[in-house]
Amino acid sequence: MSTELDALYQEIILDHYKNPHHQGLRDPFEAEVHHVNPTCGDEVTLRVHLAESEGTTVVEDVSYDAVGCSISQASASVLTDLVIGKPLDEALAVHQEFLTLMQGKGTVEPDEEVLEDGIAFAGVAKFPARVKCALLSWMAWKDATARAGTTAGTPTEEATHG
Amino acid sequence: MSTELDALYQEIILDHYKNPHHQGLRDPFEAEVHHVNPTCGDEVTLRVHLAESEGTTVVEDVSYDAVGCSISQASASVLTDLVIGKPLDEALAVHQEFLTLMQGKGTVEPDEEVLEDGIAFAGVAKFPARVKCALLSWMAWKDATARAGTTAGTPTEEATHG
Amino acid sequence: MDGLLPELEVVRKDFPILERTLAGGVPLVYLDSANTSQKPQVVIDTMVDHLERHNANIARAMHQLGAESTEAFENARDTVAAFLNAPSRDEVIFTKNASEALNLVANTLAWATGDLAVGPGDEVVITEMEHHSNIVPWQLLTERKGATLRWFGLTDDGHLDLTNLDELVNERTKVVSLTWVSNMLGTVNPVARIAARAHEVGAIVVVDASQAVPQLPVDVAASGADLLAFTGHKCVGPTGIGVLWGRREVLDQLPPFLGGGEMIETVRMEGSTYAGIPHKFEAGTPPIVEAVGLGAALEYLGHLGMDAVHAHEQAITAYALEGLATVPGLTVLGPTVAAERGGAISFEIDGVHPHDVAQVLDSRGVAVRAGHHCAKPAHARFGVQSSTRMSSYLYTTPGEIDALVEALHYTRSYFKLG
Amino acid sequence: MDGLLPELEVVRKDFPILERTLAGGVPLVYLDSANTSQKPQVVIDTMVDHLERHNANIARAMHQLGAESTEAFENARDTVAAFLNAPSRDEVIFTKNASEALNLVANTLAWATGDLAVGPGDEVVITEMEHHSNIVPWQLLTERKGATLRWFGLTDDGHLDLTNLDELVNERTKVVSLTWVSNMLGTVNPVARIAARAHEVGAIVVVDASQAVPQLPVDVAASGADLLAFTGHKCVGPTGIGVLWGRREVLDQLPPFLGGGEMIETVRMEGSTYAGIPHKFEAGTPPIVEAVGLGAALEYLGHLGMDAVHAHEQAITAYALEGLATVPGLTVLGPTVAAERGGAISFEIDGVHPHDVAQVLDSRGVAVRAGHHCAKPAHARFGVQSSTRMSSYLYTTPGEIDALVEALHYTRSYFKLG
Ligand SMILES: Cc1ncc(COP(=O)(O)O)c(C=O)c1O
Ligand SMILES: Cc1ncc(COP(=O)(O)O)c(C=O)c1O
Repeated sequence: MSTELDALYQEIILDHYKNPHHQGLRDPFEAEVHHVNPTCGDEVTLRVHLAESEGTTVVEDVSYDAVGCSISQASASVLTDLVIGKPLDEALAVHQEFLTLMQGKGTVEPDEEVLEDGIAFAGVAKFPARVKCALLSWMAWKDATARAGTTAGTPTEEATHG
Repeated sequence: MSTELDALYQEIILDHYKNPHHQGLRDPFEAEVHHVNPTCGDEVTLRVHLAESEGTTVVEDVSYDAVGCSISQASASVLTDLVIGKPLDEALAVHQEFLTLMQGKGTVEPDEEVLEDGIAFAGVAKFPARVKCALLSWMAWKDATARAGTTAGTPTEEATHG
Repeated sequence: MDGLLPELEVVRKDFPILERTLAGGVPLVYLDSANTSQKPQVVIDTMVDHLERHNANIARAMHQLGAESTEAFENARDTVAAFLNAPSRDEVIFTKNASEALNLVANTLAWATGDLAVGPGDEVVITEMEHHSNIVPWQLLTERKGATLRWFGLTDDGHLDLTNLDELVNERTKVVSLTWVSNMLGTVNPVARIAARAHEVGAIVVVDASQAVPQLPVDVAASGADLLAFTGHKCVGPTGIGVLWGRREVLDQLPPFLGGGEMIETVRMEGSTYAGIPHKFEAGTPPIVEAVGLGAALEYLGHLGMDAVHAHEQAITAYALEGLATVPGLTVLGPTVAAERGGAISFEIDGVHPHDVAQVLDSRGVAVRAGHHCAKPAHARFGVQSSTRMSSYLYTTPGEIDALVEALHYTRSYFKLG
Repeated sequence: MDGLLPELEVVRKDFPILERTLAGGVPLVYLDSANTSQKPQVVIDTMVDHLERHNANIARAMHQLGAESTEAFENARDTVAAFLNAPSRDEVIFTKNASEALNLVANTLAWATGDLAVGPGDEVVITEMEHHSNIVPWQLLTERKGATLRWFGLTDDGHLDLTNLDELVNERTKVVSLTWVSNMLGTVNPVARIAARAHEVGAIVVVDASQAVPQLPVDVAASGADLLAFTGHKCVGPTGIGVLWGRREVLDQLPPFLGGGEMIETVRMEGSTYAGIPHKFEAGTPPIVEAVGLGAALEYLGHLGMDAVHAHEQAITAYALEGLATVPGLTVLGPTVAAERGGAISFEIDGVHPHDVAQVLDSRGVAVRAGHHCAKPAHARFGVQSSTRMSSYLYTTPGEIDALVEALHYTRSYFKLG
């Protein structure tokens, strides 16, 4: 049974959980969202700061404040590692790749080139109840990014949305 | 199977069904009620006329207008035969006896002295779905009598009640 | 006979109750399927397996049993969505029966704001052939909100009278709610045509598909309905489960119905926010094993093929209409052409009250319904207080129809009608 | 150990699922019974027998199957009435779950007239330890009617803070609704005392007995409740069935809830009249086989004896509290004395999130719940966002508690907490 468990709680995940990257809420930001997992109550407040650089939109910063389990916390940390500094297009592609991995019920082979530490979540995909934990901050980021796109340049306080 | 059926459809019942006694709505009356069997839609409108005679209340008249199956129609006819002209106390005792018979699931031996033609309904008690048919007018009479008691002397139009 | 389900005798073996004998050793001839259908073994076994091996609460339970139970429940939602050709599984809401589904709509409309709000001057349109479950909710809504209830009348041959369609459905109309197939008259209504008019004036269309889903291939996307209700127990599923399907845009606009566990996003004493569809409308522990049973039921129907089920129903109905025509004094209420109708056939016999008909039939094992079939206004329209109704389903044989017809002849002789 | 059910091993054999093994061949240790209970064979068999032999719609069906089905359904109502010591069987209303029962009350109060009407200036009082299903309906009612929602706070040891009872429940109070046994803190509330105060000021008392009925002998007549709700699946019955009991005088005053078949007296297009209780509140085809299953479940509990079930729960709870106290960094939320509480025990472990606790436990076959248990405000009161909850029932053994405690020690070591 411990092998099953170890597949879920990869060392990488526990490391991110204990030492989360890019934690805390920072200025400036164009959009802030608050997402909740209604099943268990895990919550994340997440801000996105986009910038224009040489004609492309770049994810300048993603900052967050989250309460939740190891999986949801580590996933937020990995998310920020993967998207901060990337052109928005590329970041969205990474998002799609992570989504595909999580919804694959354990049948999708993760691409380390794209997902880096994110590949540690491959084991999570086998635990349907935990997929929501892993996706919480990713969904929040997607939502915030969409809102930032429409309100670019004007920091906003957004209503709760799940 | 026909014996079962014949136990239900006693000759007496079919006779009353074809030639119902005391049918029609008559004046005077102190109370009129309208009862419905919500399951099948059978309906009866029933009037009661009570009179005081030598210190006792007497059931002077019971008149009715009913739509329904053979059992419910015959039962209204038998009811009127049994209660019209009786002192109210006695009529209520007959009512109780009929009720006991119908709710006895076929285990109660009917008393011909008291129930007369009503004993033909003994077979109905074995058909739970038909007990309601047999009781429709009896319940209406009880209700009307109670109302007539409280409003004695003042004919009323009562609200629908089931 | 053309059109019958292939291997009908094998199909019948799937339904354990059809082997029953009744009082006096008489075999069961079940012709009350519009009231509730019988259940195939696979539905019962699926429920038993769930209760014996996978039982747990859903969503909230994270352990293995919880994951299994959740998966079984959510798979049932997928099955329903696929069966109805729903654009999204999230549009499938589990209720306890069709009545709750219809009330959910009427009840949430009472609290809706914006476009969907119903108030004085607004009109809701139903029809005179509705089941009480598609009448009373709208009476309550319109009475409570000061709106007006209007309805389509019926023609003598049991169709909707659409001559005043354009007047009846007008700019004041907020909702048009109608049955797809009548449970009393059998009539199949032109839902798409009426929906087109309703959409022209901006009304939403609610379809009671309680009798349609068991009998017809139903495609919600093509139907014209904005919301559609049906009930599990009439389509070989268990009691305790019904479905409301609705277009996402409409469901999103409706306020919550029942409040409680599972329908929330977050709860504070000072106020709460709600989950998205379908959970917004599924407060509390849902009918889990019932949804799982419904999933198995719809898979069973899908396996037979709804076209085949429909063809069977049509063949049996045509045969029954012929047989009934041989009974002196018998009048069918509703269309007398099988192609215009579903499998519920209500009729009267001169000189015998429907209860008495049903009673004699029952003594011969033939189970039919007598009464108003929860359609009092439709009975009133035809000047009758009640009727006898036979209703067939995919397991009905021509031999059973023969038994019915014979029993009806016997009934007349029993009551000495010659 | 004193107080355990006699022949516990024999009782366990009644529950087929307890034989299950999970991933890796690990046996199931089911400690999530406050979420949903497991079902004894007799409940499953009774449902199967009904579906395979007696299935028919009720009341309206007059044939033999209809009579059998109706009798089974109405017998279940008698069983519930007897189990609750209800003054009348008519006071027992079948719903789909406890959530629907509670919403039925809040929802019909929204349309009540006369004494029961709720409007601006009126107050509804609940508590901070309610399940969301006893919070959200009252939020919706008070928001919609412009009334005010108030609530009892909690003491640090997880009891209701009754110091302001007389101020909180006052002449403006129309309804007091509270849980008998908390599903999160386990606390058993002094229902009778609060009800006495509520009745002093003319308020009606609604009791959420979802966790009480499975565990305690419940006597509605003596409880002080005017209305009381519980849910079938938590007391060894199936999903899809719940009960609202209410005093006749109160139920008679409430307007109808859902409209449709069975709840009517007569229906005309222009307006309808309604049946008396219980039918007035049971629109549509009820959860028939589920009610029959619930009847079998309550008979099973009655056979064991609710005093014995309660004694078992107390013994196991006391043993569990002892065991949990051996786990370093573990804090129990709610009373730590078995006599003051029911069998649901929520706790935190320093340094491990409840999801992660539950996950490790699950890998060892121990099924518990992690999250807010549909009691977010109670969690917020104790400054936590979620917790782990173990909940025992009549089939729980001391050995299973040992397995839990051992698995908790293992969890700490797995997450390297020494
Ligand atoms: C105290 C309490 N109230 C209400 C409920 C709701 O019950 P159901 O989900 O069956 O409606 C529950 C269980 O979920 C509960 O524990
Ligand atoms: C046309 C129609 N609508 C609605 C219903 C109500 O279904 P249920 O009783 O399952 O809610 C029925 C069946 O009773 C029906 O035939």
